[in-house]
Amino acid sequence: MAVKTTPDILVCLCENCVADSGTLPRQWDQDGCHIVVRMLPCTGRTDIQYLLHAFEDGARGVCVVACPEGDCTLFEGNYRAQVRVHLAKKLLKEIGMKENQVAMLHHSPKDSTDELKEKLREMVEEMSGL
Amino acid sequence: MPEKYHIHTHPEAPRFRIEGKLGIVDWREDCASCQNCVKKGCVYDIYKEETTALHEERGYLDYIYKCKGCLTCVQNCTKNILTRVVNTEYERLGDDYYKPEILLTTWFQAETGSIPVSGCGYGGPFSGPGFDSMWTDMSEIVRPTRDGIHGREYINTSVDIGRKLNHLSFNDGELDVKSPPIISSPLPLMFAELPVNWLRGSVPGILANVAKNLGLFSIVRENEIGDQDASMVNTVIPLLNNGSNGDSFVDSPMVIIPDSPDVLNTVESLKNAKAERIVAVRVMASPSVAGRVVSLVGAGVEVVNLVHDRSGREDAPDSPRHVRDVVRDVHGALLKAGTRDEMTLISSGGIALPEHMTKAVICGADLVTIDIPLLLAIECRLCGECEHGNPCSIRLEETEKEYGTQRVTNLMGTWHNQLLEMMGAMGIREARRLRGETGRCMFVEDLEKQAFGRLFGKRKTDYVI
Amino acid sequence: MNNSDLFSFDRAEAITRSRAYFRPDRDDWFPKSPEAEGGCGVTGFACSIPVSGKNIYEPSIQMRNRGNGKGGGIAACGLIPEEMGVSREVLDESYILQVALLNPDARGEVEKEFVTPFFDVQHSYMLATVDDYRDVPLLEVRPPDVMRYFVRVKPDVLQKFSEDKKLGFLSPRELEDEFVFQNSNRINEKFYASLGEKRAFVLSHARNLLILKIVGYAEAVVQYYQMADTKAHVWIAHQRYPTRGRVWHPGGCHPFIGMNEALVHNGDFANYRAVSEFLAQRNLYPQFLTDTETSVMLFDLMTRTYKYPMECIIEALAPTSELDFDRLTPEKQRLYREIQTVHTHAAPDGPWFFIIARNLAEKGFQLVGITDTAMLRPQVFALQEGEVSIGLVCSEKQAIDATLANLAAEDSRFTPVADKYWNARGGSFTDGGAFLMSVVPKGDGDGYDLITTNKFGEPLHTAPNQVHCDLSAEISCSQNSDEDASLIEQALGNSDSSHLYRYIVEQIVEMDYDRLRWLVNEFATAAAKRNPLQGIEALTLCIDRRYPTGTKKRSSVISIMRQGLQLIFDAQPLFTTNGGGTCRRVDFETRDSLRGPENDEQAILIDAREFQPEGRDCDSYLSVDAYHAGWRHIVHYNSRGTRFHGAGFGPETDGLRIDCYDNPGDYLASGMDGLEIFVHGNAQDQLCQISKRGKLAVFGDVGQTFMYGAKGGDVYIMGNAAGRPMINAVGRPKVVINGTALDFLAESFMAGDPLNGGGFAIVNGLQVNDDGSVEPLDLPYPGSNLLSLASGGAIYVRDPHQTLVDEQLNAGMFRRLSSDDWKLILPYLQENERLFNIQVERDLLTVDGSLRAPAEVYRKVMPHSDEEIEMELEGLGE
Amino acid sequence: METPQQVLDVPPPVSQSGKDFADHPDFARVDREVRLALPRYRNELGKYSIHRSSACISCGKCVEICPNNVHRRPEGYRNLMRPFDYLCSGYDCEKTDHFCVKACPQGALSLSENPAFKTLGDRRWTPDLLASCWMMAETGHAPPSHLESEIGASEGGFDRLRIRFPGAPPSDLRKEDISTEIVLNKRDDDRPKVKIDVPWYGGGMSFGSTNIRVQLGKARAAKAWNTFSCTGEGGYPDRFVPYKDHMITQVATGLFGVREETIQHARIVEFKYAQGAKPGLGGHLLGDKNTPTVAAMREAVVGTSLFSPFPFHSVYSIEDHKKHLDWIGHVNRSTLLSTKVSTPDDVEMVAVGSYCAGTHIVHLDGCYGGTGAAPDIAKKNIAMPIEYAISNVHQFLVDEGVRDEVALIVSGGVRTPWDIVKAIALGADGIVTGTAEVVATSCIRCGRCESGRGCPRGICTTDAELHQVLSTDWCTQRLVNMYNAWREILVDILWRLGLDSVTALRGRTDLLTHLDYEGAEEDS
Repeated sequence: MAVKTTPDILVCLCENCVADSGTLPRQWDQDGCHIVVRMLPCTGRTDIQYLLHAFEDGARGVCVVACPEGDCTLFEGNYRAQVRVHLAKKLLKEIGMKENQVAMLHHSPKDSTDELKEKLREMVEEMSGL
Repeated sequence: MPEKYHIHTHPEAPRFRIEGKLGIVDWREDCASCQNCVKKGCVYDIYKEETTALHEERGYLDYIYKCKGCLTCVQNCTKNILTRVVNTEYERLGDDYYKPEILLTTWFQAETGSIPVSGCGYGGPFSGPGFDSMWTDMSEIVRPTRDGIHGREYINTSVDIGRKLNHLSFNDGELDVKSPPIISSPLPLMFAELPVNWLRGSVPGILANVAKNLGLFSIVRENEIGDQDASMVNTVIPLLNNGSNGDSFVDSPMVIIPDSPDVLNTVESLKNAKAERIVAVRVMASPSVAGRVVSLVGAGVEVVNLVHDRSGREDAPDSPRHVRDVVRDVHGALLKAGTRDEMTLISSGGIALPEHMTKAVICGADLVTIDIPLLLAIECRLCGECEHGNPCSIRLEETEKEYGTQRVTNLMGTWHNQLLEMMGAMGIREARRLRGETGRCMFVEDLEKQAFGRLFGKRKTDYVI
Repeated sequence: MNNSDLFSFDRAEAITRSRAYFRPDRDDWFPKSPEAEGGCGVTGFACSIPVSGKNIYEPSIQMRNRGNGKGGGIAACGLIPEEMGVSREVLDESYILQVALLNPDARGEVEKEFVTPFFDVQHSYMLATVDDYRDVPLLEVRPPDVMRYFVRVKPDVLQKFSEDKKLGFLSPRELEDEFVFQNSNRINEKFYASLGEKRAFVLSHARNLLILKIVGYAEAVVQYYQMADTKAHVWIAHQRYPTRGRVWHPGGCHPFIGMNEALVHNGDFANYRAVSEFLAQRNLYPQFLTDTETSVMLFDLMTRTYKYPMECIIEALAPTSELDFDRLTPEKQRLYREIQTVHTHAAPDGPWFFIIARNLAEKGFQLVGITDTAMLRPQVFALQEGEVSIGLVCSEKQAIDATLANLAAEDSRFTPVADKYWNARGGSFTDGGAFLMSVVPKGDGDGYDLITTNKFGEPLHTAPNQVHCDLSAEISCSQNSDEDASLIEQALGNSDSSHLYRYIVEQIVEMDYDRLRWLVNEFATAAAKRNPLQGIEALTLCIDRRYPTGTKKRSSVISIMRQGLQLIFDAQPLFTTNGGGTCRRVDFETRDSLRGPENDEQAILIDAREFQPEGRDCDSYLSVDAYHAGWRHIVHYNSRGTRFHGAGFGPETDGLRIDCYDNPGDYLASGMDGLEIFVHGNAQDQLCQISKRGKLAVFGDVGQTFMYGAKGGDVYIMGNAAGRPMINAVGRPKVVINGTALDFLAESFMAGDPLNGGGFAIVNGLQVNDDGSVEPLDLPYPGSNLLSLASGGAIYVRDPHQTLVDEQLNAGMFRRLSSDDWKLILPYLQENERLFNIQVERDLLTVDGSLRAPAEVYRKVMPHSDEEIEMELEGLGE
Repeated sequence: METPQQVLDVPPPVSQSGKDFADHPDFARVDREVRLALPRYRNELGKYSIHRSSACISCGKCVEICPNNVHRRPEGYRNLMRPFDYLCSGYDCEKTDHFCVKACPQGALSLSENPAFKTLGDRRWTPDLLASCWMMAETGHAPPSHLESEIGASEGGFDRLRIRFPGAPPSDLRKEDISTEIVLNKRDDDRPKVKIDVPWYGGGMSFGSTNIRVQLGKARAAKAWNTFSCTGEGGYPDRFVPYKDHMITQVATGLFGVREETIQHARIVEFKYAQGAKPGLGGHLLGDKNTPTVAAMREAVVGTSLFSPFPFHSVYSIEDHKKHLDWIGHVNRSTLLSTKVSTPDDVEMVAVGSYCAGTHIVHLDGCYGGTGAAPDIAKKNIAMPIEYAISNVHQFLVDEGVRDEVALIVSGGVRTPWDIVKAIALGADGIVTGTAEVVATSCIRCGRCESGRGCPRGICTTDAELHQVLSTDWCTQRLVNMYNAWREILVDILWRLGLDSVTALRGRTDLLTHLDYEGAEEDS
């Protein structure tokens, strides 16, 4: 059973996006929200139910970070993740929540991990506004 | 003579998810939801949790890294939508000495209390640096093996610590010489003092408790010894700071003082304070350590604690030697000085697995000290967060006492059994006879010279040890 | 420390310092030995009168298959001055320095550099040998010439030696001993160890003790160096089985010389390096690099340099451990704890068994046998006391009997059967696993007594005031011959073969040897013609059973009965001669003439003499052919260690009966499936392995790993079982052991539930004395491990005084005997009574005189069945 | 003197007795012929994966041009089957004219490395070696070139040895004349001169731990190739009787299932002193694995845990060992005696000691050999790797002058025909296959053989349900194919070395180089 702290923003990060040498903190606080990173073997593993469950637990935003298109180690993982994030956006709109509470980022393991942190920081800034 | 020493273990499940090595990823969209889905056929029933995890969202990924890697589901799925991945978290565990396999097997042993047994042969590299560059001997037809682990024959793993006489002397049948004070440990190992950043919460208490229960000794820095009750006193060995007179630890069985230029008179003053108390000198391993140890022992020091760094290396500018070479060097020098039998040599540092303990004793140490494996037993992941001052991801300091005690006891139980397995295989039934018995082990560089050197001439590069 | 021990402590330091120059200059102090060996055959005996070298000949031949002809050696102690060509005074006082010259011209250099400058040579000669070594059978390598010098150290040399080495503490004799020891070390260093090619080495340098060894069998030493007629009190011999190294010189062979003792050993050390390191710190460095050399160096260090009492030396070599340690007295525990702290790490680990011949100067001579704590090497001790006494130690019992038979032929004061045979229990609190046979000079100056003691000094005796029979004397016609004659008629008249036995039991106490021999002789000659099978059965009963024999030694009575049997056997017709009768005889010459039984022939008698111990020419090989030819009753006699009796017959051999006399060898009845086999005497090792069905009865003791991996079979043992009986037995074996076992009984027993078809063993813990009386042993089961790690079966131990303790168990538990248990084992105890006359009521159920209920006498030991232990053991994985 | 009546309930005999099999003569018949033995799973793991996107219009172009039969369209179907990408030779194909990805008009095909393939195997059995073994077992011929089938990644021993091929192979030597026979009885005693057609035989896998169908498959493959397989420690099931001329029976330290009857069946009796992977340690078969059939075989009682001790408790010296050999030689007068030992520090002494004791075959089992269950500490730390043991023992026997009187057979970490050549060149007469045979029947070395219900893939298990997945015929064919592939590769290597027989290769260390030693040109 994982550590039960309710994240405000949940980041589903594909393990293969992080360069081997890079280390990424697992949880930190920024702009008043508590951000938790959940490592996934591949973003193809994200299920719409998991994304929606995060909202049920009170998260204000979910971000999926996948490898750049065509560069997924499992060949089609990030493509499937895009389909699911798109579907999740549609569902959020139907129940009246803002579409951009679910976001998707692409990051290549070749770029440095700091860039990734920078992208995440921007995304959190944007999300914290909602 | 202690009665048959046996550590009773009892399974103790981990509190946090173990970083498994292999996981399964599937594209659920393409699933044809066959009636006899391969997930139902999993022999280890891994997917049973998947259905429940989907309903109550509780870290749904917990189950996927429990996969045993038998590939039956991946290869049988009619739509071929399952594939296997290696958990990169697993590969980032520990460091280059404490490899992920070491953490995983230590966690297994701390959980089950039984020695890890698995099928198929050894899959690792042919040889490796440090203790991986030596094999222990086995004996079959000529020397009998002792089958201690199944309890057929009693293999005694206790060792004596302190100064010993070169020989006894009798006067018409009566023993007329009194041998110096001796303390005996049931296993050739001691608990070393905890590295600083693990001195948090219940951790020191747990280790002291296990040492007391199992009759093992644990080294604790002088200023960290709080008020201990009577039962703790005879298993705690204070590590005195430089220049301390050790008066407040009069009835400890042994004390350790760091080496320093005038260490001899400190030893003398401590001995005068209490002759019954054994005084050990802690020496840092270095290229010239052998001479220093011989001179110390010549001057009457009873116990020498040879300290290496965490990955078992001496501190030397280039190509530092490993425990296996430093200990052999010190043991050989003392032999030639004729004083090896009269003192006790304790080697610290670089002992990550039970085989390292056995190999260090074969190389010449009487016993070893361990620290990191004990922390791994209470689920530490060597993630290094605490070393950078960040909060520990599994909150080690809040581990309950009974839980931690059982975990470490389980680990000591498996280390004892694996020591018995190795000694049994080489046909030795006394740990005291294992010390320095390099006749019962093989070093890779010797085997290479003897077998391949004869065929292929000289090596291009020396063997990496 | 008071000053006397200051004196002895410094004394040892001084001697060690004096050897400092032994330290090798090269930096690798522990070279790997070019040679290595497996186990071997060792034998030794100590006799109150000097006996000739021929007699060490016989046991060595018997154990030839324990060696491979690459190494053999003997040592003799307590010699005869005349045979050595010196006076009594010279023999007692001077050292016999023997140098083996691997190449002859080394002699000059050795003498010039190491003999003439230091020694007054009273007498010296080159040992006489046979002209051509090839005349000696099985000798392929020419033994080295041996120079023998009788020497004393020159006083001035001794004086200078004492000053240089600051050895003022030592008595003159100790000083001289030390000088001779160091001088021999220097000789070996110069002529053997250091230079590449080996030119000479010191064989021995003790007083009144010499060693000879060659590349060949031990008996070849006696023949080549013409020692057959040389007499000595103590002889030891060793057959070597080296498996490594091109052996062309006897340097690495046993025995090895310490200072005043010679040591042979069969076994191998697991910690040779640790022992060498212990010696290195005391300035002692092996030069021949074998386990035996380090053993004798350890022994000499502890006797001469440290002057330990014998008990402490044995404790240092074979430390007491486990339950035996707990049963010692508190002060002995303290003493042994001190000894173990200093010496355990250098105590030899592994299977080993030392036989040591020692010269104790004025206190006489001594033979010592020490076995390792795990009792992994076969060892048998034997003793014959009377007008002339002899103590023997050997790897196999058959070699002891061969020696006694040889001695008896030469001197009628010996009989072919010893009075007492026993095994030592290594590292035990009962006998300490060691026995010392000391040849002590009598008070009045001439002649010696033989005193046998165990590690703790407790003496060991055979039945007192009994006398041997002189088998070589003529049998005169006894006065009440007519009464005996009529008895013979009756015995042969009816079909009851126990008629003679009952008569003998009544009459024997008053009978003198003459009458007994006449009676047996007459009965045998009559039975041989009229009814040989019944005659054989009658005399066998007299051999198997124990009964009071008055002042006659039981061993002599047995020899007489055995001669009667021999008479019947020899009278039966060979295959090559015609003639009817119920028996046919076959021996080595006529073994090819074997054919099936015709008309009323029932039994085939196989005379095992000259048969090989194993292979095509083994008598048990012939018995398998006999079975396939149709014989259903096979008798083996005159067997001397030939092996595999009752084995190799294949499945379903019901109806076959085999009788084995004298010394059947190892692996008897292994794999039996339905046959019945009776051993009329003691049996050796590895009996009844993987037996499936059938019956075995042994009228004596059995050796190591009896019923190893047995699947079934009903087995009755009159005496004791040695180490590891019934280990790994499965299925449903049913065993009655009337004596006890050394240790590890029924380890890993997996024989299901005895109450429905499973297996069990009954241990009565009794001793049947020579006079037939049955008395309980002080401990029914002294071993530290009983039924350890078993998952099935049960052991019923007769333990009325509840001596068995929990520490002896490992995953086992005690249970009260239930009525079903008693119903199950009673029939076996009744069969046991029928076979051995150990009666259920009189001997088993009566305790201190009063009859008890079975549940108060027997205790049941069975595996711990509950899940907790199973789970813990399961955790250990396959 | 009748004995007391015993209450006996003998466990029921094994359902199909040897007699049943003898009655169906055809069942016992088996031949060397190579037939395609398709993998048992639907998705065999290959090095590369081919993806067909929805753009495919089933034109069938790829089906025509692919030589490896990756793309298939069964008769009467319009759509193509999912590509059998384990047969694809991957990027090597780019340079050729039959590269399906380029040829596809719609560009529907794409080629990539198979990510799951890299998670397979370990440093000793790399994914490529596993795939090569599967391909050999399937096709019966050398594995495709895109797989590295010669060396593993253990950075030592065999993996650093290379074979030194001469410039050009001799012109007159024909591959058909090359003999791969070896003689197992080199002593001049009166026992039969047993010969086997290939320089290897199957290792022992005990009844009670292994699927009877795998054991029968090994036995039948041994009969087909006139070599041997081994019963292992668990006793001699009646179903082996039809193959008794090709079954070595094992006498192990627990003496389980050893009966004079089974010893008399065998042409070779093997004394199992030790197993390379867990030298010096006994074994422990769990109570619940001791099923009625296993109990009947081991003559034990159902449900009891069975412990086999480590040493033969009756053998503590070489001359005890001699007695042990003489005993079996007495029970079976025509059998050969093999002594299986692991590789202690003084392995030469044990080998020559066994020779002196009368053994015909000295079988050394190295520490990196396979096992069904062994403590991890034993596999990695105890005893010497086989490569050192072979050269030491061979040289020592030559020095003692007895090398040509004893057959030196080695095992433990011999994975491919290349390893066999290296082992024989180092001085062995022949080898024993262990893990290779099990990998041929679809083992992936996941190491789960002994936990719970046994092998999840049905190989080392007696679980009623799990062991149904394999069939005896399939196992037989896989092994027959692998033996054929091995022999072809072996003959090819011998041909390139210019040697006319495998015995000529023995001891030819001059044909080997070691990359870490001077005089070895860098790896190509």
